[in-house]
Amino acid sequence: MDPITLLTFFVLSVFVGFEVVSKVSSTLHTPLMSGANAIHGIILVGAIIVAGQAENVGLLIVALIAVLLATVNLVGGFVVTDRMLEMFGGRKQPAKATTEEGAR
Amino acid sequence: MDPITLLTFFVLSVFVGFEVVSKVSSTLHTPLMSGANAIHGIILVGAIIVAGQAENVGLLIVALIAVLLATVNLVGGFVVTDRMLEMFGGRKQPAKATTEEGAR
Amino acid sequence: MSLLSIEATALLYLVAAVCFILALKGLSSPKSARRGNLIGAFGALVALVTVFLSTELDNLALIIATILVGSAIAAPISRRVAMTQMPQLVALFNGVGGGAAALVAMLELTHVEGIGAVIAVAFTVLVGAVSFSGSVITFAKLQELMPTRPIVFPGGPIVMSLVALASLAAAVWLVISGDPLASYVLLGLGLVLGVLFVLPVGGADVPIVISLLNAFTGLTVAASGLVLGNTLLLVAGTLVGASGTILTRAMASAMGRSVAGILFGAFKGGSTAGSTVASDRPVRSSSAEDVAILLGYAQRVIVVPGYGLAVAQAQHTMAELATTLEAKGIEVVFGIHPVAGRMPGHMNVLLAEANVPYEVLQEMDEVNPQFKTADVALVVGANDVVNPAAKSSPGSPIYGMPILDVASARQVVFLKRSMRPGFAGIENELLFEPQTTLLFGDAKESLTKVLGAVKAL
Amino acid sequence: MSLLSIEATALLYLVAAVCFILALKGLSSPKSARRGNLIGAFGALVALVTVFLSTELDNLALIIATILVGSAIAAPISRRVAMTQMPQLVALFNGVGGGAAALVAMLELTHVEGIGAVIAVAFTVLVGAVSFSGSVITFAKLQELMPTRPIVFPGGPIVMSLVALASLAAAVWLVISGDPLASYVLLGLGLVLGVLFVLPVGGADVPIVISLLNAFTGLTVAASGLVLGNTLLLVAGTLVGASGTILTRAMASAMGRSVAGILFGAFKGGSTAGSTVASDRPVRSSSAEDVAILLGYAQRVIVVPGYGLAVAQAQHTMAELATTLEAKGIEVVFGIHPVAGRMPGHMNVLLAEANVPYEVLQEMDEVNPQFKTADVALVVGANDVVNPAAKSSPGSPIYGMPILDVASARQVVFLKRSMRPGFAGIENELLFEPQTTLLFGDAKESLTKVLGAVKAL
Ligand SMILES: NC(=O)c1ccc[n+]([C@@H]2O[C@H](COP(=O)([O-])OP(=O)(O)OC[C@H]3O[C@@H](n4cnc5c(N)ncnc54)[C@H](OP(=O)(O)O)[C@@H]3O)[C@@H](O)[C@H]2O)c1
Ligand SMILES: NC(=O)c1ccc[n+]([C@@H]2O[C@H](COP(=O)([O-])OP(=O)(O)OC[C@H]3O[C@@H](n4cnc5c(N)ncnc54)[C@H](OP(=O)(O)O)[C@@H]3O)[C@@H](O)[C@H]2O)c1
Repeated sequence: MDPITLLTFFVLSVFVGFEVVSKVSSTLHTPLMSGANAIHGIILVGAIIVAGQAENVGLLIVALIAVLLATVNLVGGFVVTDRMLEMFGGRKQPAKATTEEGAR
Repeated sequence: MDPITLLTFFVLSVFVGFEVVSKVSSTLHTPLMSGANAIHGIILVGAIIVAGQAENVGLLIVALIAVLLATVNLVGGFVVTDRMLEMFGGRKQPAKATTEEGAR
Repeated sequence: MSLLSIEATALLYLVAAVCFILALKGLSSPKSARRGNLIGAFGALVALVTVFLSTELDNLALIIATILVGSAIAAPISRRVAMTQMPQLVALFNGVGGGAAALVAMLELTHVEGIGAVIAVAFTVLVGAVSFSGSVITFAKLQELMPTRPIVFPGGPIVMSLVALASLAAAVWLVISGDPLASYVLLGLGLVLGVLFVLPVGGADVPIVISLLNAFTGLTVAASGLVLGNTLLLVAGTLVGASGTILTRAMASAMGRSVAGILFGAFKGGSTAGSTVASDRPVRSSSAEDVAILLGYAQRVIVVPGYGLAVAQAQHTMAELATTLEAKGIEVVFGIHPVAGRMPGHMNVLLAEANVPYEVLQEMDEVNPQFKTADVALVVGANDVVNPAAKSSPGSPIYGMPILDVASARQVVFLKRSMRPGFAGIENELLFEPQTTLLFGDAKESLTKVLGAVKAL
Repeated sequence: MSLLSIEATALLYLVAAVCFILALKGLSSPKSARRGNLIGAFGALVALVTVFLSTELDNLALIIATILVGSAIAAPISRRVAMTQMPQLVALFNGVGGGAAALVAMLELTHVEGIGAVIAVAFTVLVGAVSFSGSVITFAKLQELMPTRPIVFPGGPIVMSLVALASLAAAVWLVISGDPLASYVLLGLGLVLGVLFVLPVGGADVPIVISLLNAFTGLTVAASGLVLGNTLLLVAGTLVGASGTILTRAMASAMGRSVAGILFGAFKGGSTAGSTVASDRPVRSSSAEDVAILLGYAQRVIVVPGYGLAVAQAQHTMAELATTLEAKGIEVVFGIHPVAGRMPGHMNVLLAEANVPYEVLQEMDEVNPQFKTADVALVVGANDVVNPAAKSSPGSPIYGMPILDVASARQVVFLKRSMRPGFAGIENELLFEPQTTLLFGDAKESLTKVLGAVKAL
C-alpha cells in the first residue's frame, strides 16, 4: 500500500480516536483504559503472521513468544474489562438493581 | 485505488463527521450548516479536472457550468459563513465587547 | 502542468482534508467557529492550487476565467445579502454544489470503468439533481417567490412514488448500459423529484430540509470522489454527509420534530404548517398608545422576539425602541429562544445586525428566572416559543419543548397581526389570560407606532 | 490456508476496525460500556479468524497451541484477580502487548523494504521495549513487590539522558544498516529506558503512567501495521494511541496534575509523592470504643472512603460495619469522590465487590449537600479528597479540585495510621478542627475494632 494511503488512514484514525474519547467522565477512566489496552492486543494478528513465516527454529521461538504475549494482552484485556464493567454496570441503574434485589 | 481502501476512507470519515458534530449547541446550527455547505464546494476540484479533459465544445461548456456552480458554492459558502460568524463572534465575549465599546 | 509528483499531490490533498476536519471541529464550538471557517477556506485554497499544479489540464484559461466569474458573482452577493436572507442563500449555494456534482459525474461517465464507479455516477446524478432542484424550491419559498405554506396537490404522493420509481429504473438502465442518454433522463427525473420532495414542506421546516439537502450534496461529492478516484473529494464529501446527517437530526430535535415527520407530514395530513384558522375567542386588544404607556412606566422590560420580527424585518425598529426605553432609565433585555425565528440562532444574528449590544441578548436559561421580576414581557412576532401548552398539554405538538416563561411577567404584550396560531398551529392560551394585551398589526408598523408614542410620553 | 480473497480479507479487517471504533465509543458512556467491550472482543475474533483463513501459515499447530496456552493463562487470572489488583493487571497486559509488538517488528526487520518501514521497525522496537519494562515496573510497584514511593538516585537524570541518547543512536544505526544486531541493542536499551522512566514516579501517579504506556503500545501496534502493511493494525493501534493520549490528559487533569509534571516531577524535586513528614501539631485522638459510641448513637452517617481503604483492603469490614449500623436503624451512605483511591472509579469497584448496595454509593454532587444534616462523617483512609485547602488556599497543589464537604458534618472521624499527609503531601487543617476525632491504626484493624465495639453496644 502506498505511504500516503497509510498516512491518510493514520490521520483519520487519530481524529476518530481523539473525538470518541474526549469528554469521558472520570468514573470510566479505568475501564476505558483497560478496554483500549485490550484493543491493542490485536498485535496478535501480526504475531501470528510472523510466526507463520518463521524460517528457522530460533525465529519461530521468538515469534511464538510474541504470540503468547499478544494472546495474554488480548484475552486478558477483554476479560478484565468485562469484569470491571460488570461491577460498574449495576451502579448506573440503581432503580432496577433495587427492584431485582427486592424480588429475591 | 482499490475499492476497500476507498471504503475504509469512507467509513473513517463517517465516524469523524459524526463525532465532530455531535452535541453542538442549537445556536451554532446555522453557521455549522453553512460551513459544511462551503466544504462540499470542493467539488470544484472535480469540475476543474473534467473541464481540463473535455474532448469537445459541448462537454467543455457543461464542464465550465459545473466549474461556475462549484465556484459559487465554494466561495459564497465560505464568505457567507464568515459573515454570519462575525456577528456571532462578539456575542460570546460580552465582557470584552463592553470594554471596547466603553473605550470608544 | 504536472509540477507535483503523485505523492506530493496526495499529501497536499490530505492536508486539505485535515483542514476541513479542523474546520468542522472549529465550527461546532462558538469560540473557534470563525477560525474554523477560515481554516476550511485555507484547505480549499490548498486543494485548488494542488489541482492546478498536479493535473495536465486543457482549456486552462477558460477554466480560470470561469472561476473568476464565479467568484465575482458569489463574493459580492454573499457580502451584501441581508442577514434575514442568509438561509435562502445557503440553500442556493448548496443547490449549485449538488448541480455541479451531478454534472461532473455525467461527464465522467464515459471515462469510468467497473460497475462500482457507474453506480456512483448514477447516485451522484440522481441525488445531485434532487439537491439542486430541491434547494432552488427552498430558496424560492424562503425568498417568498412562492408561497411558504406546504403545497399539496391531490394525488401528490402517487406522482411522487411514480417519479421515484422511474428514477430508480433510469438509474438501473444507466448502470447496465452505461448509455449517456440514461444519465440525461436520470438528471431530468432527479430534478422533478427534488421539486416534488420539497413542495409539501412548510416554511418553518425549510431549514431542516436545507440541512438534509446539504448532507445529500456532501454524499454526492463523496461519490464523485469515488468516480474520479480522488481521496479529498471522498473524505470531504463524506464528512459533510455524516455531519450534515447528525446536524439535521439535531436541528429537528431542537424544535421537537422528527425528520420523517417533516418530509412526509404534509402528505400524511398531520401537516407541518399546523392549522392556520384564526381563533374567535375574545381577547383584550389595545392601541399603540396604551402599549407605550405600559412600557414607559415599567422598570424592567423583557423583549421576546420571534419569527414575526424576522418576517416583518422589524429588528431595527425594535432596537431603536429598546434604546429609547433605556434612555428613560428602563431596563430592557432580550430573551432569545434557541429556535425562535426561521433558523437556529436567527434572533442572535438579526439583533446583532441591528446593533443590539451583546449583553442585553440573553439565552433562555439566563432570562427565564427574570420574568418574575419583569413588569412587561413584550412578545414581538413570537408564539410557539412562549406557548404554555409546551408545559401543560401532553397531547400538543410542541409538548416538551422548553419555552420562555413570559407567563410569570406582570404584564404580557403580544404584537401580532391576527389571531392565527404560530408555526405549530396550536392555540396559545396565554393570549386569553387576564394579564395579556394584544396589539394587532405588522410587527414593524406596530413597533413604529409604539416608538412614536413612547417618544411622545 | 488462503480461503479468502484479498478483497474479502481487507473487508473483514475493516469490519474488525469498525468494531474497535464502536468499542471505544461504547466504553466512553456508562450505559453502553459493557456492550462496547463485547463488540471489541467480537472484532478481535473476526480479525483472528480472518488471519487464519487468509494467510499461508506454517507452524499452524504450534501457533494455535500457543494461543490456547496464552488464553489458558490470561483468562483465569483475569477472572479471579481481586478488584484491588486490577490496575497492576492492566499494566501487565499492556506491557506484554508492547513486548509482542517489539518482537514482531524485530522479526519483520529482514523482510521489510524501504527506509520508512525500517524507521517504523526501529520505533516499534524501542517504544515497545519501553512500554514492556515500564509496565513491569508499574506492576511491581502496585503489587508492592517494590516500594511505591518515587525512586530517585543521584545522577538519575544524567543516566536517563545518556540511555535515551544511546537508544537514539542505536535507532539511527538500525535505520542505516538494517543490521539485526542493532535491533537487539535497541531492544535492550529500550528495556533499560522503560525502567528508568517509571522508577521516579510515585505510587498514586502510576495509573496515569499506565495510561501513557497504553497509548505508547497503541502507537507501536500502529507502526507494526505500517511494517506489515496491515490496515487493521494501523487503524486499531492509532485509535488506541490517540484515545490513550486524550485519556492520559483527562486522567491527569481530573486529579489536578500535569503529565509532564508527573513524569519529570521526581527529577525536578517537586516530587509527586509530596511530603511524607508527619505533623506534630496536637489533635484529638480517641479509641475504637469512643468511635463506636459516636456511630451507634448517630442518625445519619456518611462514609468517605479513600486510598487507605484500598491499601488496607478494608472494604469488606467497612461493608459489614455499614450493615450493622443500618440494622440499628442508622442511615449510612457512602460519598464517593471521583479520584479517591488508586485509580479513577476505584471506590465504586471496591465497594461493589464488597456487595455494598448501589443505592448507598453516592457521587460527589449528590452527597455534598447531605453533609450538613449528617451526624458523623467517617473518613476511612481518605485525605486529599476532603482537604479544605482545595477551596481555601490558592497556593496548594490541590487548589481547585472539587472536594467532599465533610467539614459541615457535626462530627468528623478520621481513620488513618499516622499524622502523615495524603498523596498531595499537604497538611489537612480539618484534622485540627474541634469537631474532628482521629482513630489511629490500619484501616482494616481499626474498622474491625469499631465493628466489635458497635456490636457490643
Ligand atoms: N428557529 C428555527 O430554526 C426554526 C426552524 C423551523 C421551525 N421552527 C419553529 O418555528 C417556531 C418559532 O417560534 P416563534 O415563536 O418564533 O414563531 P411562531 O410560533 O411561528 O409564531 C410567529 C408569530 O408571529 C406572528 N407574525 C407573523 N408575521 C408577522 C408580522 N409580519 N408582524 C407581526 N407578527 C407576525 C404570527 O402571528 P400572526 O400570523 O397572527 O401575525 C405568529 O403568531 C417554533 O415552533 C419552532 O419550532 C424554528
Ligand atoms: N483515583 C485516582 O485515579 C488517582 C490516581 C492517582 C492519584 N490520585 C490522587 O490520590 C489522592 C486520593 O485521595 P485520597 O483522599 O483517596 O487519598 P490520600 O489523600 O492519598 O490519603 C490517603 C490517606 O489514607 C491513609 N492511609 C494509607 N494507608 C492506610 C491504611 N492502611 N489504613 C488506614 N489509613 C491509611 C493515609 O494516612 P496515613 O499514612 O497516616 O495512614 C492518607 O492520609 C488524590 O490526591 C488524587 O488526586 C488519585
